Amino acid sequence: MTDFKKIEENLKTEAGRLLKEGLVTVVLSYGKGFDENHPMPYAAKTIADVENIVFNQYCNYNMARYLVRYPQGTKIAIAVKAADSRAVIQLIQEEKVKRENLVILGIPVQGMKNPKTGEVIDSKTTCGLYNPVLYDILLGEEVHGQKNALPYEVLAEYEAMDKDARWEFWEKELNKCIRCYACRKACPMCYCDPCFIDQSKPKWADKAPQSPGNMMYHLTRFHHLAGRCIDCGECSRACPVDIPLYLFHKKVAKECEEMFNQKAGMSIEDKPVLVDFRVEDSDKILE
Amino acid sequence: MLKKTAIENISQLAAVLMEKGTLLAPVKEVSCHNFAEISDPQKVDLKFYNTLMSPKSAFFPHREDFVKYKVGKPLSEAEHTILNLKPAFLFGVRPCDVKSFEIMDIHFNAAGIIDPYWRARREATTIFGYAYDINQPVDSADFYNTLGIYAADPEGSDIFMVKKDKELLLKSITPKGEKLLAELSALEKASSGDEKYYEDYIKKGKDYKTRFTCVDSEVIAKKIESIFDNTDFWTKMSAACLSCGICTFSCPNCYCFDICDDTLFGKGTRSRVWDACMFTDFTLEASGHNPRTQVYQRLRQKVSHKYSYHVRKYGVISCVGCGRCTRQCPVNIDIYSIIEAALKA
Amino acid sequence: MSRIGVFVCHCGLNIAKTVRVSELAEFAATLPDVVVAKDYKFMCSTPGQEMIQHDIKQYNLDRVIVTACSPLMHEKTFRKVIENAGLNQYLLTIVNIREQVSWVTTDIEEGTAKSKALLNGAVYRARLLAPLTSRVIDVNPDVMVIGAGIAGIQAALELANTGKKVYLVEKNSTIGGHMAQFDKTFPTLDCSACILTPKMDNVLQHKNITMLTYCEVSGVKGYVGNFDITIKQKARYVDHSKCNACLACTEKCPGKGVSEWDEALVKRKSIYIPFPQAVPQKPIIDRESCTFFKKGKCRLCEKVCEQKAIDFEQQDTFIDVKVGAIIVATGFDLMDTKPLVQYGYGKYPGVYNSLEVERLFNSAGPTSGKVTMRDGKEPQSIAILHCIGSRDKNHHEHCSRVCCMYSLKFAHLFKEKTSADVYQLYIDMRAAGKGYEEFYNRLSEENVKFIRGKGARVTESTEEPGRLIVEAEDTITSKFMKIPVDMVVLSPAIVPRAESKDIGRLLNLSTDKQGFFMERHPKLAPLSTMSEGIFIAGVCQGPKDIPDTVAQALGAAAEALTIVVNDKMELEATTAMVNPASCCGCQNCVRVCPYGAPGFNYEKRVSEINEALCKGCGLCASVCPSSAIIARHFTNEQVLAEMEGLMEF
Amino acid sequence: MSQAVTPYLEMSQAIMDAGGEALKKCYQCGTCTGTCPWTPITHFNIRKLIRFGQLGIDGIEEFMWGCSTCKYCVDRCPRGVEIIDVVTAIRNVYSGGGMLPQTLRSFVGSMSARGNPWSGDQSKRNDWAKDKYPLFSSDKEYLFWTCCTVCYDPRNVRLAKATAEILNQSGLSWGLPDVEVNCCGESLKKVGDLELFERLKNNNLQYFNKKGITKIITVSPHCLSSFKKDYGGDYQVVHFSELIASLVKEGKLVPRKDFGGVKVTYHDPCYLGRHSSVYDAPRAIIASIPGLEFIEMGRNREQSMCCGGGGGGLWMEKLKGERLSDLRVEEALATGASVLLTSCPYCITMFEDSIRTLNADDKIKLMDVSELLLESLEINIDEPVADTCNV
Amino acid sequence: MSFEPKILGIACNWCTYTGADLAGTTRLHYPQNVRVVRVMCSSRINPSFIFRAFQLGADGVLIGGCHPGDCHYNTGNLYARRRLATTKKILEFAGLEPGRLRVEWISASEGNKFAEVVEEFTMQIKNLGPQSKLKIQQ
Repeated sequence: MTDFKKIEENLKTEAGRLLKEGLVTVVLSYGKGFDENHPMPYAAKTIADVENIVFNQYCNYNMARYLVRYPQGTKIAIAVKAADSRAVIQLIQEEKVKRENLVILGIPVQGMKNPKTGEVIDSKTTCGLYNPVLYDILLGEEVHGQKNALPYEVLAEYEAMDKDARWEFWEKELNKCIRCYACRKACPMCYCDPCFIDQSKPKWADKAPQSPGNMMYHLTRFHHLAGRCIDCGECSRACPVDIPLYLFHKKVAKECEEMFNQKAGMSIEDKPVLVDFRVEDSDKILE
Repeated sequence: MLKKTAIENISQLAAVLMEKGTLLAPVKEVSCHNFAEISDPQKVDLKFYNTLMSPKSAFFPHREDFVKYKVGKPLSEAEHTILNLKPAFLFGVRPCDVKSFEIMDIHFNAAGIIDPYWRARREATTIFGYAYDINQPVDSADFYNTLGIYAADPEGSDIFMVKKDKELLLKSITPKGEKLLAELSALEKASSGDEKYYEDYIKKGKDYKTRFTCVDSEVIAKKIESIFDNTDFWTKMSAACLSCGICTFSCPNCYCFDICDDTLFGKGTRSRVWDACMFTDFTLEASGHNPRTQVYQRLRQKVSHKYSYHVRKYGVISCVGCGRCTRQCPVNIDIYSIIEAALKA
Repeated sequence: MSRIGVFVCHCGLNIAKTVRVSELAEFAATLPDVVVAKDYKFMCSTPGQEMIQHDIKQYNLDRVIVTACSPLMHEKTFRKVIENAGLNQYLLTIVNIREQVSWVTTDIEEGTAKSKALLNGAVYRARLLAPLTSRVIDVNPDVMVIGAGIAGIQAALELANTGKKVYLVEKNSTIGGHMAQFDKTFPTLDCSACILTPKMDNVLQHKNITMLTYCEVSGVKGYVGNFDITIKQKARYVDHSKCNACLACTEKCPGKGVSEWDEALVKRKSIYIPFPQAVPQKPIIDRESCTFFKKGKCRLCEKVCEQKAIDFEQQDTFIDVKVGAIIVATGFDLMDTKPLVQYGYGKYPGVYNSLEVERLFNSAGPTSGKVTMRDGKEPQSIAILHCIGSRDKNHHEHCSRVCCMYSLKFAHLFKEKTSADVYQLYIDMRAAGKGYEEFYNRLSEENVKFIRGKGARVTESTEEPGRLIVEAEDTITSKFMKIPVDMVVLSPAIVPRAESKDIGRLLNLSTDKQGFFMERHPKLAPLSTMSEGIFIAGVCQGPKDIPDTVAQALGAAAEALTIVVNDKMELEATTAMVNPASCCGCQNCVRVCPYGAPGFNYEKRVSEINEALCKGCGLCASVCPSSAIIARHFTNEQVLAEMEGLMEF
Repeated sequence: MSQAVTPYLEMSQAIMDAGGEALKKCYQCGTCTGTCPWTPITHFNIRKLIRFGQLGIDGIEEFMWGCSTCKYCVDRCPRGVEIIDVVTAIRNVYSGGGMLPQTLRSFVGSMSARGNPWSGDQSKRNDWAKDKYPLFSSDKEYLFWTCCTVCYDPRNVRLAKATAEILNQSGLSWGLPDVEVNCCGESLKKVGDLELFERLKNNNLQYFNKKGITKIITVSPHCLSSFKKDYGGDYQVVHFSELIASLVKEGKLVPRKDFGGVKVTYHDPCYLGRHSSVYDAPRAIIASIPGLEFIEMGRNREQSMCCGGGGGGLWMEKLKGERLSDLRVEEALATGASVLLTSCPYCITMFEDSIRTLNADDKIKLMDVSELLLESLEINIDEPVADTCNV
Repeated sequence: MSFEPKILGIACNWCTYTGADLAGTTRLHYPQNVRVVRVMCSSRINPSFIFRAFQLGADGVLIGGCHPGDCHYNTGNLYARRRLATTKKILEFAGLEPGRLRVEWISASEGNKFAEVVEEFTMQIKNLGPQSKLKIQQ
């Protein structure tokens, strides 16, 4: 099992060193919240800030979300768990950040928990990897020999549903949406500002939380994240009304992997699948 | 007047209220409670700490239609929406939330700026306040004590309810409540023991402590005003903020809205829809200029509005310490901590 | 609020037979913003056109909807009509109720109902249309041709003859390209030099051609009609304006370099012209082998030069030119066969590649046209191995197309010049050109041995040193053969010039898997590229023989001419643009555009579209997640509105 | 009798279904036949095998056993045909119904009954070790996978001991597999018994999973290739020589004994070389040993010749004059080397045979690279070793 | 009254729209349920157009583009193929009948194919019945 205290220490040591040596100007990691069960995303900018860094099983935040907030060229150190590292890779692919401006602090971890339910969420809402895909410094022992959590296993139940039942399920879930947009705001890949749904020309949908607008917002967002979602589960965790958005994102990710033979955020050499094509793509994917 | 009913018979009370009008009460959703219009009395569920969304939507719905019109047709043909309301019962509102209605009245129901929709709803509604269960632990996010509100404050309710073991005691507070309570024959008469229990409960409510820091509204208003330009402070406070709209949407005191026109197949509707000062496009001007593009500016606006500008303009803090924004925040931003930090800044 | 006029055409009975046109006009009149709706027998007739123009004025219309035949038929006609009445042509909407309604149904109810829906969609869309203006740009009349092989020479001459000024850029010190290395050309066996050198001379003499040899394109800016090119003139160390080509320098030069022209079979001087017929006939100094550059003294050439043309201080210089169109004809290289160790190229002196053999046959070549090998002997038996590195997953998948034929040519020349036995080891014999099959037939009669099987390995005989053994299976008899020969000729894969990658990058040309330049359309636009105003010709587009190369060169010249023949050029009006306030900087548009129209402004962190490059397909608008791209005339609002109108009834 | 044949496309389809999909890509250029080491000495014609397979022509069974899966043709094939897969599939489709050659029957039988090709008692798999070396447990880093051939074949047992002893010296943390494992099944797969192969594979994988194996060292290049390409488990696998070469480079193992100028040559096993692209590691070990004069044979590295032991060849009888190992030993002799080195137990077996039948025992000695290294490390494997490979 | 579906067609200008015209020129008769929007290239189709079409009450959406390799803009339809395939998977997982969205490559010379596809697709949508899931209830 992951030694959270050890990682926290390493995180502090490395953050302190990087800031002290002037290698980075900000360290994106996790900090104290109003109590222990409520840590916060944290941006340490001075050596004094390092003291506030924490790491525990509730540090679900995908810090890659904050990368685009800093001006281009800012030297940033970022703490990443497995899925988070994929987000960083995806952002590098999309040229939102440059590899050379990042010091990636990898956190291999097992046993992250949902703070609301206390449930372990390694595979259910996140991508099922334990070790970061890309890092410069590893802050703990890589997790090996553990049964790989299968990220798409949770889908079976929904795939097996009759389409009408599935529609009913999603209609009910998506109609809960209050359009607070926490999902897109928590998502490291949703960096559009403005989001299409905020546009008035064209106005894609109503602003009120009603079925048509909710559907347009979510279905389009699923498409915008197709082949880009790195399955960190942050959208679902952020959702105040507990819409299982992760299920839909997982499904789309799975389909994209099957159709285009590429998994999001695994290599900085890749190109996002929906702004790419292969002549030999099969027409079968349209059936 | 004090009456009572067994909590397990609450659906009977609900059924009676439904006969009299519209009943809004907490119902259980997948992982939370929310106020909803009741169609099945069995659904009323009082086993909640507090609702996810505040009860403000009872008077200020997320979307309020004003005008219906046809594209290409003269304005004179447009129809204004007129509310024809039945009596309504807002059942099971926590004291801090009850307090919020009073603050919201400033904006919608005060002389000079009366919103007919708010007023109509407010007048048609009888409020059943409901004391927090003082035998259960307080949620760590709550801080209504800081705003001078207590767990069992009957003030503002028409009828105030406290829980006594497996029973619910209902006490009329206003004449409107008194009249209604008298009509509710399904309820039992309370005993003198119940009376005492009720009185004690209200008293003990004062000792049921949430987080507390001494906030004088004038002091805090001034303080926040003075640190307006302390960008470092606000940047630090907002470093984690995602600028989503959860805090404002769930807040009982946020009242910002947008006016929207939606058309489909030539039929248009003009409506008022909740907006949130945390959204980037909240302050987007028609010219394309946006005075608040940064997260820190928006978070500063939210806090300043509640704790400073509102005090300056209306003499009262626009916050009741219900803890919703903190509880719901996906990154655990805590307005209480910000106020504490601001006082020290 | 707009003012829309709707004009419903009967098209005689073509439409009126299955659509109740008057009912349609009445229906139109009820739709929002429609101020006049009429039907008429033939809207495209002069009275019909005049009616529209009249009504535009009378009703002060600002949108016109013509409900008639397909827009592909009369959109241009009606655009002109409304333009002449003072309306912007893009404020016209055509509703296609003939090809897509009246002609495809027999039921007047259905036809009328569908027409109403289509018309309703048009009204919704028309209300949101915006006037558009095409931008007109000046066109530079000159053309640049990159590469002066047969393709480049032919294209340059053709353009120059029409009076256009041409810059012909060549990286070598002479023009002529590979064709100048050949002796004979298949299948007619006419002398390569005899047909090429006159053309080379024409280039030199032509007043409209500026020949830029020993030059490379180093920078390209601009777009169709207005390219700004920077050309690097590499230092020759000989001032060509002074040199009178007496070649006394070459005679005296002690330096020895490898002759690129003779495929390294022999040495040449360090100050040299590549071959006697080179154009220009002026030498250059090869810095690598020059004694002065290597050791710091010598300068013999300088001493003997009466013209004082030698200039050891010469530096690379840069020339800027402006042209309206570009033809790329950068040709090919042979693949390097050394890594294919099984064939022993570079290891056994008896193994040659095809260009080396071309030089052996050439009377101006290292052996003066005699077939003698590196050891000076005449081969008694020769094996020609086809498909070396071509049609091969491990190297190049494409067929190099000319190897079968030049291998046959070699066999013929070997037979003519030696008494050797000649074996052809082939997989498939491809002789599909004019006169090619006949040539193949002729070679069979010349007693060349054809072995159907790919050469597997070349080894040295253990018994007879210097003798080579070719191992292969004759797949017809299933026999494994060991063929003792003196000489092995490899026919290696033809690949794009190594430098073509850089050219491609400079000009924004895409390449196929093998690195050959991609044409805009494989059938219908084989010489155009995705970059407007840039054309390709010859082997840089794919392996081909001389006739095809020349044909392409002529085609590319004609294509270039269609641009530079006009002094003005109208750009597409229905282009896309970026609303910078909405751009999220994801660069999706930059990634997908086949024309390179969107570019990323790194300073502002937003995309910008160069409208001169945009073709208006709208792909960028659909991949833009924040709806920041406006595809003019097909904007999101316009399409959504039309859809809404179509679905209302 | 009519010479006409009819294409039998169902058979062709069956081959493709059995994994020989690549068959259809072949354009019959003959590069494979021209490259195949067997072509000059036998009637085996790999191109024809593919051709017969493409059309499902009868008679294919007659020459399907000729291939030793040396992969030379695959590397050269211009169409990228995975020829070994085709051969395997053809064998799989046709070897049912008594088509299996007699010599291979006992091989397959032993695999099926005892889980190893040498009819060895499964419980005695680790007997050679005499409890001197630990079994794998979760605290160990590496599983040291001993090939069945080094466990049971008396000549190759020496290899097991040499490698184990070197590992002991290396300071690595390693252990042997339990006796419940079975043969990796590589040769069995190539012989075409895909069903039995799956069984063996799953049994081994189960063991790996149960033990939480993450790193494996193999003695035999055949096991290496099988674990890498056919198993697809979540572990790293290296050949003994790769690991040892890096330890030698890091100075953790220092060869001491000087051989005083003895001439050696090295034969690249197909499964280490072409199949796994390991060419430099064994040469690096050889280069580290003092006092050796290393001579390359003409055909080396990517172009090395096959010993004939792969693809089930080890268990098949070949006539004199049709043995690749004889040719290879002659090639080694021609270099003037007195030691022929290799790094595969199959090659060892094949060459020992050839050296004996060519009566070359006095001219050349056959050694595994590990044996020579062990000698140079000046370590004695105490007991005398049986010098026979008869089982 | 039998169910007459409303089908939204989106056709690229160069191939499918021209092919549809050809169907008319050759007087091929087919059902009148498809109403076509003309765009320049199938790649112009934003997935949200399709979601919107269903919200507007389309019972089916038929998209036509050039055959892969024949795109007037060279590669537009290859991008479209990926994007539309993904759109379809999304609709399917949401619970909409996948048969309601169809993408066909129809060249300018395939008037008969256009007619056949419309005929077939209209039948298919009739069998599926009215689309009420995404349709906005007024």
